[in-house]
Amino acid sequence: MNTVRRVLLQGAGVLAAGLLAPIAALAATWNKEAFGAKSAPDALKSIGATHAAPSGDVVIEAPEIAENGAVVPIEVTSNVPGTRSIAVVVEKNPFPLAAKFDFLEGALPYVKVNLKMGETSDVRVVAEAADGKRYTASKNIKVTIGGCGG
Amino acid sequence: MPGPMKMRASLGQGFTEVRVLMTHPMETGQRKDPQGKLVPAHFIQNVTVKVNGRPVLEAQTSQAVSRNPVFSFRLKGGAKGDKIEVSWLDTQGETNKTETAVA
Amino acid sequence: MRIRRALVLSFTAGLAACATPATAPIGERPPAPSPRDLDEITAVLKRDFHERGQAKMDRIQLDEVQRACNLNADHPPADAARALEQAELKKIPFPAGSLIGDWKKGEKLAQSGRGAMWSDKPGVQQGASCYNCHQISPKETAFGTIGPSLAGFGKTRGNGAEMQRYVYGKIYDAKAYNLCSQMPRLGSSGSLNDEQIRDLVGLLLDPASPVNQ
Amino acid sequence: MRAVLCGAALALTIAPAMAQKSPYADYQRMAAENAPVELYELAGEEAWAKKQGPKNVSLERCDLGQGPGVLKGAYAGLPRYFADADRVMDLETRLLYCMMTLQGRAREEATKRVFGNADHASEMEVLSAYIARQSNGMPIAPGTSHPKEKAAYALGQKLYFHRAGPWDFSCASCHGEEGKRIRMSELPVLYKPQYAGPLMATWPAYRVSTSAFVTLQWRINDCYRQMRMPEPAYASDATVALIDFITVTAQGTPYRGPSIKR
Repeated sequence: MNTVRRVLLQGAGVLAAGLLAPIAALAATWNKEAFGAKSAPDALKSIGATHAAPSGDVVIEAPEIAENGAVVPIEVTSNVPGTRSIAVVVEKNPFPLAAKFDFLEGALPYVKVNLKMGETSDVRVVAEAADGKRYTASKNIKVTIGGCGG
Repeated sequence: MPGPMKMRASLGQGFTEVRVLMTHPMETGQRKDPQGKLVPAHFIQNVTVKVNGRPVLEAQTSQAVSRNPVFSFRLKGGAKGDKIEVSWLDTQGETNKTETAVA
Repeated sequence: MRIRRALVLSFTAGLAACATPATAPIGERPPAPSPRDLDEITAVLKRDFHERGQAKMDRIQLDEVQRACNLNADHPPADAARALEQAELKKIPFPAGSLIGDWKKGEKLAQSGRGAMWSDKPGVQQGASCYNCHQISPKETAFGTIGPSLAGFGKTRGNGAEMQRYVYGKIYDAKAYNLCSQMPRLGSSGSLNDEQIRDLVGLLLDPASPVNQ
Repeated sequence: MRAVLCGAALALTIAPAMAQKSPYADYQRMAAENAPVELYELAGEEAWAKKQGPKNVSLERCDLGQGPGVLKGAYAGLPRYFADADRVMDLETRLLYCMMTLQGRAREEATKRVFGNADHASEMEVLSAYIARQSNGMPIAPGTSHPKEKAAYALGQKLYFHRAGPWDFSCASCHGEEGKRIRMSELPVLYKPQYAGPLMATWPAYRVSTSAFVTLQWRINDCYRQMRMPEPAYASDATVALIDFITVTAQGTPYRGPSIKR
């Protein structure tokens, strides 16, 4: 257990230093390239979603306007048959890929999560079908400044 | 030591709804503390959901997930008493998990 | 002194005329407090509040303007209000020459909601809180609506010496122009200095400021 | 196409003052559904049962107005007059009283850290979360008949409209007129039931902008900070009176907290 922990810590240290080193095999996968991408096109490319087809089967429920960017609730449902994964990309965030969910046998392609948004942005969701095809939808969410600023 | 987690799993129409709360700072690495020093990045990277010991959902997450993450998932079918386990792993190698039975 | 007596008298007369209860029913504004009510409230504040950081206990003492506005629910008799406004106006130290400062610095001040709180460092964390209540530059869409829109202010009103003086004075002491205005007296309260107020004048009046684009 | 969309978006940004329904309604509903308040409720449950203080007892015998240890509906019935203390008390003031009497703790120790932060919520905050939850669904019904309850309401109302301090602010300077905003935040007119009701139905709350759980005593304290006033003492008659005034204005509204705030 201690060894695992130490290896993971080293992995995190390397990650923080910005070097490319594979995280120990014992750790769960975390797509460093995709999560490290600094633009939406790069992030989409690294998850193979550059040519994702717009689809009404990818349903995003989120507020049009958020009172605070620190917590923006987003609910995603994929009606794409055989959805294997759902990725959520906040296009204007410094690191646009926010999360990726892989659904194994037994889970429905649905997730609800709170995200941080640095500014008003399109939020893009990419669903991956069983055959590897990608489908996408996006929604613009406005982030506002409130309060006295004290 | 990681802060507490809280989970609820309840039967819906043909699915099981799982809602899980995690105590975690989810630091982006871009925030400054009151002294003006950058707070290093520290966030959950992996979340795994298991039903009766079998993984059904694996999530990779970034610093864009809000502090004290709240996730809702839906599992196919399900029955009262099914054992749901959710665990996480963060950038510092810290982990935590919680278990509940479907109610 | 005479002003104060006049205000008190006008209130007392009002009280005798309608004998209003001290507490308003739910959902209604209460009647203006009596001088005794004001003393009672100040005594409560003295007992229950304490100084912290730059927020000292002298801040709970009411000046003539605050007394007049409190005693008359922000609608003092016109004559008394005018006299107090004149007295405030006399206290504004208008500088000579152009009052148009650096609008870019003005914009920063207008954006900042800091200053004068117990949590602020005196003299360091100063802001003017303008956007909290006013629309100003069209680039800033997150603006408040307690005060009127100031968009295009210089373009529509001109920026001659008279207008510069008015804007400077209004920021320095809003109560010199409208006794019970909700706008703080940013100069007389010591929250902003001369240079900062000029920068704000620049923000509103400089033709190059985004406000006037 | 894009220009049309942008125009519509802009209209939405400017419209809130006039809109019937708040543009933030969807945000507030979804954020409330997805709020991490249960984490604080869990911690509060532990704090309620934790033996501490010179007498080494828990708060489980604390009488919040419905009898010793009764939590159901207790929060919805506060503030109210307590004969044992001969005072009107809100939840936090009453908890402090129980800490001092039941547990034998000194006021100074019990109030040393009443307002926590994102990393570490305070004992008062987690207790408030836990106790408030047990009034969820019940109508807000503070005490209004005892002379001291009437006096608290009257004092709160006077304080609400009292202008003072270097910036000449009263609570009503910002919360006095309908349809106004500070930046993009809509300002509830808290002396009117239609605004006080929905607001008081959701305190205490997880505050998104600071990722911290906050209470009504904190809210009043922070308003006075931003009004540029000196600091009100925690659980003082002044803060209790303001909480009482707004809660009485909100009476009858079903309580649906603890919830979430901007």
